Amino acid sequence: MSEFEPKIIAFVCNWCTYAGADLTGTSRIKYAQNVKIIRFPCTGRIDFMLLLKSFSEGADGIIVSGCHPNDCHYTSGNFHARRRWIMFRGLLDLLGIDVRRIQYSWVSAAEGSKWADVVNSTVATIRELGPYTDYAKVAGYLEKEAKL
Amino acid sequence: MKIGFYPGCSLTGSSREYNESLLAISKEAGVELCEITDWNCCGATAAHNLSKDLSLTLPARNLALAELDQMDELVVPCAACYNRLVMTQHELGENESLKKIVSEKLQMPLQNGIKILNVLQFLEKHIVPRLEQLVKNPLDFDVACYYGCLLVRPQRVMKADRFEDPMTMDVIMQKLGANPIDWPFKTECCGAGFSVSKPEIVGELSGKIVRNAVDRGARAIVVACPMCHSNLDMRRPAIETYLNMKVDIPVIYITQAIALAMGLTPRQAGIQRHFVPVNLPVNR
Amino acid sequence: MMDLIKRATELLESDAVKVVIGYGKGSSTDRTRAIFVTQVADCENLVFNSQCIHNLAVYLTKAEIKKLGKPAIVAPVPVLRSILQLAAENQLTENDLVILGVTPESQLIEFESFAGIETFLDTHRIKIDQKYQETIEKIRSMPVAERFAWWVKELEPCFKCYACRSACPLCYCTRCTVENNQPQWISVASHPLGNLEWHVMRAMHLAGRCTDCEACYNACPMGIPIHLLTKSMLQDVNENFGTYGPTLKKDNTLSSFKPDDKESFIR
Amino acid sequence: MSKIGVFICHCGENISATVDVARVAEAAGKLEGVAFSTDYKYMCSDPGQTIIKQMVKEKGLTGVVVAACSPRMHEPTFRKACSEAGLNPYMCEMANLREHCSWVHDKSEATTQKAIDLVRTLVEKVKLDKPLFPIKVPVTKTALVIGGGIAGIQSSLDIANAGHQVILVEKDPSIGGHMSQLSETFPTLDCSQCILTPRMVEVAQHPNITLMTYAELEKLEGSIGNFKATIRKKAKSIDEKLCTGCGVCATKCPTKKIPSEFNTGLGMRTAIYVPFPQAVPNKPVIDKENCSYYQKGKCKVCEKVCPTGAIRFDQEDELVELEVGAVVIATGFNVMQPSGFPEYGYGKYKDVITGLQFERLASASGPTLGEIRRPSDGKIPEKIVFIACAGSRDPAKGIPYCSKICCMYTAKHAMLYQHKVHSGKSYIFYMDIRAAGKNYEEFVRRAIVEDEVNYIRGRVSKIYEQNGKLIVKGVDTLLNAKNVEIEADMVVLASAAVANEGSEELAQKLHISYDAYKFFSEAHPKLKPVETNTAGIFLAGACQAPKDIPETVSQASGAAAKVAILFSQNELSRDPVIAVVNRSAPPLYSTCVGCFMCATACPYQAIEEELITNRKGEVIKKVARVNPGLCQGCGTCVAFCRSKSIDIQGYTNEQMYAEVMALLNNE
Repeated sequence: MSEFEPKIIAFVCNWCTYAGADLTGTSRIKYAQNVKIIRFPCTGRIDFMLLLKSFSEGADGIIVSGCHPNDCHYTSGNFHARRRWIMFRGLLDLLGIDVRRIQYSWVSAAEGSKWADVVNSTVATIRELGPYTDYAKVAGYLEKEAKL
Repeated sequence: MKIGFYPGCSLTGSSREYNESLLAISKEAGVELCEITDWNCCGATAAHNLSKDLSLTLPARNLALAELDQMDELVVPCAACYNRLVMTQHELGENESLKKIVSEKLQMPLQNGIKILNVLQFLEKHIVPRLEQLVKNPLDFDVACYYGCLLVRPQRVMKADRFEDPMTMDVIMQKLGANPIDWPFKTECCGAGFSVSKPEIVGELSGKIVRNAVDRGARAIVVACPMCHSNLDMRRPAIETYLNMKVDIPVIYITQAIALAMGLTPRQAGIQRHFVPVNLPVNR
Repeated sequence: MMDLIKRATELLESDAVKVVIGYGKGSSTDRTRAIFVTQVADCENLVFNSQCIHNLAVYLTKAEIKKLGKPAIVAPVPVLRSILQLAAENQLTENDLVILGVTPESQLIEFESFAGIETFLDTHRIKIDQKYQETIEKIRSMPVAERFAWWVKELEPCFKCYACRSACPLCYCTRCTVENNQPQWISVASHPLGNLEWHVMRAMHLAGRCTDCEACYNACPMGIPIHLLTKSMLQDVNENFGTYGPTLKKDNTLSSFKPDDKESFIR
Repeated sequence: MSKIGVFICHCGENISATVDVARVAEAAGKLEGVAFSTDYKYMCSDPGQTIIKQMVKEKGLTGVVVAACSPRMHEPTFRKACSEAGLNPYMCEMANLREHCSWVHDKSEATTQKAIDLVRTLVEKVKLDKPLFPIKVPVTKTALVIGGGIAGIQSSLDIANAGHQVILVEKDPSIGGHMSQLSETFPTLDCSQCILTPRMVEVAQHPNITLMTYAELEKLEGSIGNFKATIRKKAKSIDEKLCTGCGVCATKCPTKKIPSEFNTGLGMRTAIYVPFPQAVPNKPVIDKENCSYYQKGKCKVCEKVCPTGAIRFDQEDELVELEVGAVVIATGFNVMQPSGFPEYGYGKYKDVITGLQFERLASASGPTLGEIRRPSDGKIPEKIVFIACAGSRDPAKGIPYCSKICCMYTAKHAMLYQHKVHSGKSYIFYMDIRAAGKNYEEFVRRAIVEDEVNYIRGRVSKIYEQNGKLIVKGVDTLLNAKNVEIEADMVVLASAAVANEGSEELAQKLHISYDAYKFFSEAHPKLKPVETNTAGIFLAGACQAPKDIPETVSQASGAAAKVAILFSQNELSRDPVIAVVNRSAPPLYSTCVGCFMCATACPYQAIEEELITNRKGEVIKKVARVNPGLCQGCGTCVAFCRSKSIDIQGYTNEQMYAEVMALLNNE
């Protein structure tokens, strides 16, 4: 079996991080294939249930990224998101859902190289942590169900 | 009050008077300095030209030892040592993996959180607050405070205020009753790098500094760095050759100035160890 | 509790309210239950004692009870907190109900306005029991995998009866996320994943709203310590945003923010 | 049953070089609901778009996924193509195979697999897309121009001459900006005032321009075509209608020793003042901080002497609300106060001054009436040193960028000095001479050759005073790096051009982004240099980056043109990507329970209360409703709604959910 390739899903806002990731591309900065982006209008739009669902669907890691504070295209979406993640993170941590598997970041439209860093360092972290078998085991009941 | 203390080689050799005066005034002020057990070379000047690892590991060991001794503050009077220790703390602070490597090399844990004080920061924090009671013989004359480079550069790390025109020493000297002159050579290069290899360059660079201090009527040059001191004091012949005139302005460590102001004997202040004789109007 | 009965009687007689939501004798001597007094004659059934832990506020938003007409509600501190939160969430207005507050010293104290409740509650702040804080600390100190296993096991008995939801005064949605199957946010079956998702969702939806009445826990037939989740959230709110307990201000923790909210985990 | 068409673009070789496009197309073809899939060299080219249109018609496609570059690049292109083929444009989505895949990964199986995943994800999204229709909004054909420097003046005049209304807001008592402070201008050495003042007057007299001086933007709400701006008109303490600008008040005002901003502190002004003789409007304001009446409660001399009784001490700041369709920001720049240069002794030595101060010394209308006299003792300096790059291109001073104008104006300064002080000697320390521009290099040559200015390539390490002279210690890097010391009488620092103070706050008021140095960011460095990333807000002049006058003027006209284009339509169509609160059959009407937490979360106050009544008109339910005119589509409310009653078109819960499922399930 070859090296473990983590499955990482990225939830990013359209105005800063998505554009930042575009800049990573136009600057031809290379990063790992493991991360795949889903585009949201704003970090404020990102529902915590989507993060939870990602784990049950087999994600080993998650990136959530948007505009720096004060730079939100919608002025305050990222502030709301920040509060949501503070609370959500505390809850997950209490429940023993490994918070190290979720990387939050602010990546502006000008930070193409930062995006590459965020991706690569997250991939590295998740490689170190290995596949998220704990959660997969729990989610495993889904397949059982399907088989019945 | 107990504070960690890293003397480094100079204070045990060429600039013992610095050490003596520092310990003397600390004692007066009731501040106890405890030397790091088994400290080693800070790697100044040589190491960082040879190997980056070495230049970080040497100071790092001292930091680690200080942590073992449970010090949360560390005074490093020698400006060169101070510079190396702070640079190391900074670089390791910036780079987790580098820190890991180094602490593995040391086979010691390294929090890297200790507060490193240079002599001026130390004086400001622990001596100055007590000065008022302790100053017996105000120094009533003009002095030129000379900072040199190591205490203020590189700015991004040292975060010295007004690194082109620092004031901390001037403020302390004022508190001793002296009148620090406003002069432009506070941070000009004394040529320390060439102290051994090309003394004539020291002659020129230090010469300009000394000359300007004299021209502006200073009775003494006050320093806080062994390198500065040896160049302005020990290299006086080279200076005089360059200026081609006799200059007898003494060069004293700020700690010595304080000692004198506190009314300690010149011997306690280590005055007698200088090349350029120190005779200042300190009434006692 | 004579004056409670007296006041209830007045209210019903004067037709100021149609129903008095209060506590009555339970199935055994050590229990009480909610009763809905509509007849003056039944007022004497009203009791109040230390066993009255049931959060009656939950009935204020239930359609069946609303049908009965304007209520008076017997409201010890936890109920008052819920009422205030419901008010902040536009679910109650002051002339919707008569509030027969009961102080911890079992004194009857009637509230004319929500603002009155707010000032009263300022002197009766939510405080999380030392013992709970310790439990939460203990859980947090476990290694992450162990913690996870612990919770999976704790939640294992849950069979999704939703008693926690029906008992919670703040779970008044007409359609709960769990009933939303487009998309199916929460796997409905009561297997570990479904249970986990359900309780995470519930806790998040109560973040900054929960008033720590423990109704959910008391209602749970399997005694699952789900209140630990909401309690720990309350602590988080307090530590991170300093807001604690219900207020009339429309500054619910998750629908408001401060530009300088502090966090340590966003790169 | 959806029929999706998938079109994979090679983008020349940009994608196909690292992604096996044929395989992606093949894989896409196998996806459920995909009716057609192909790959082509340039999807965005005309033939490329034709393929899409044909297939939409032939196969009766219900949705289209174009897997090519970033949607931020070509989404409009392909959506247009689809609508031309009769498919609702919002049924077309893009998978970003270039910026997010081929350009950031090497050729490999994993890269192709990722491409397939991205396509599959977007296919699932498109399946759930619903036809959307643009929201029509009317355009208010009035422009707000912020800043009355040359940039603002130019923009205002151009927009006004295009026949539209302009409101020009200037924070100072007069328009004119930095250009009005300059003496002569490079490379022609014609007098700045002479070319500027006519424009200022034109602004004042233009029927389409409303001028608001001594005023600042307080708040900006709304969006392109329909902004609502709140302007704070600071109290001038005079009745402008009555004031004739006779100036008696200023001559009689007893408080005379206030450093004049216009003369960069080299001259003095009174408390009631007109900043400079050619000011527009030429009517005074009272500077409350320095007026002895406002400070000590007595004086009122101006009131006594005013022939028309125009003084109004009780006047207060006034807030005016304006409806505008577009905004041009022309707030200009500032020169770095070189207090960050203890080594140059600025502030310590009177005769170390900034370039802008030198402009005032050289200006005929300046404190010395154009004679170069040093501030300390009014002597005419025989030796003068200019230091280019004082701060600029110096990361240690936090300014790594080039201020662009200094090379030219320093050359100009030296020239002016030589013209005025024939016996004088001038030296310029420089790093490089950057004289790119029409007739610029020639200009610098003239300074060197004709006016014998001494250019020294090297930097200055220290300046200090010694017996009345300024000793400038520097290095000449050309003559085998000799140290040089010049005993100068005066030193002029070409201090860096920096963003104006408060530009950060302004950017946040306007919701536009700014760079690391607080200069406002253009939407695209090459192709959208005057747009910001907020539609309807444009940039003119040095607020975007340091610029000289010709460049500023051309950008200002560019911004004006953009505004004119916007105003050429009566109606704008806005993206229908907005939130909606669901509605359902009675008795439920909506799953919304009316907790209105969405309302507290909404940044645009777009959430309103809707009362649902029965036939008898009794209110049975209060639910939330989104005002489509105000909603900008951030979706913050959606993530809040516990009962999932709000959703956002184009990014619905179902869609985002489907995307997650599709992205993660690639077996």
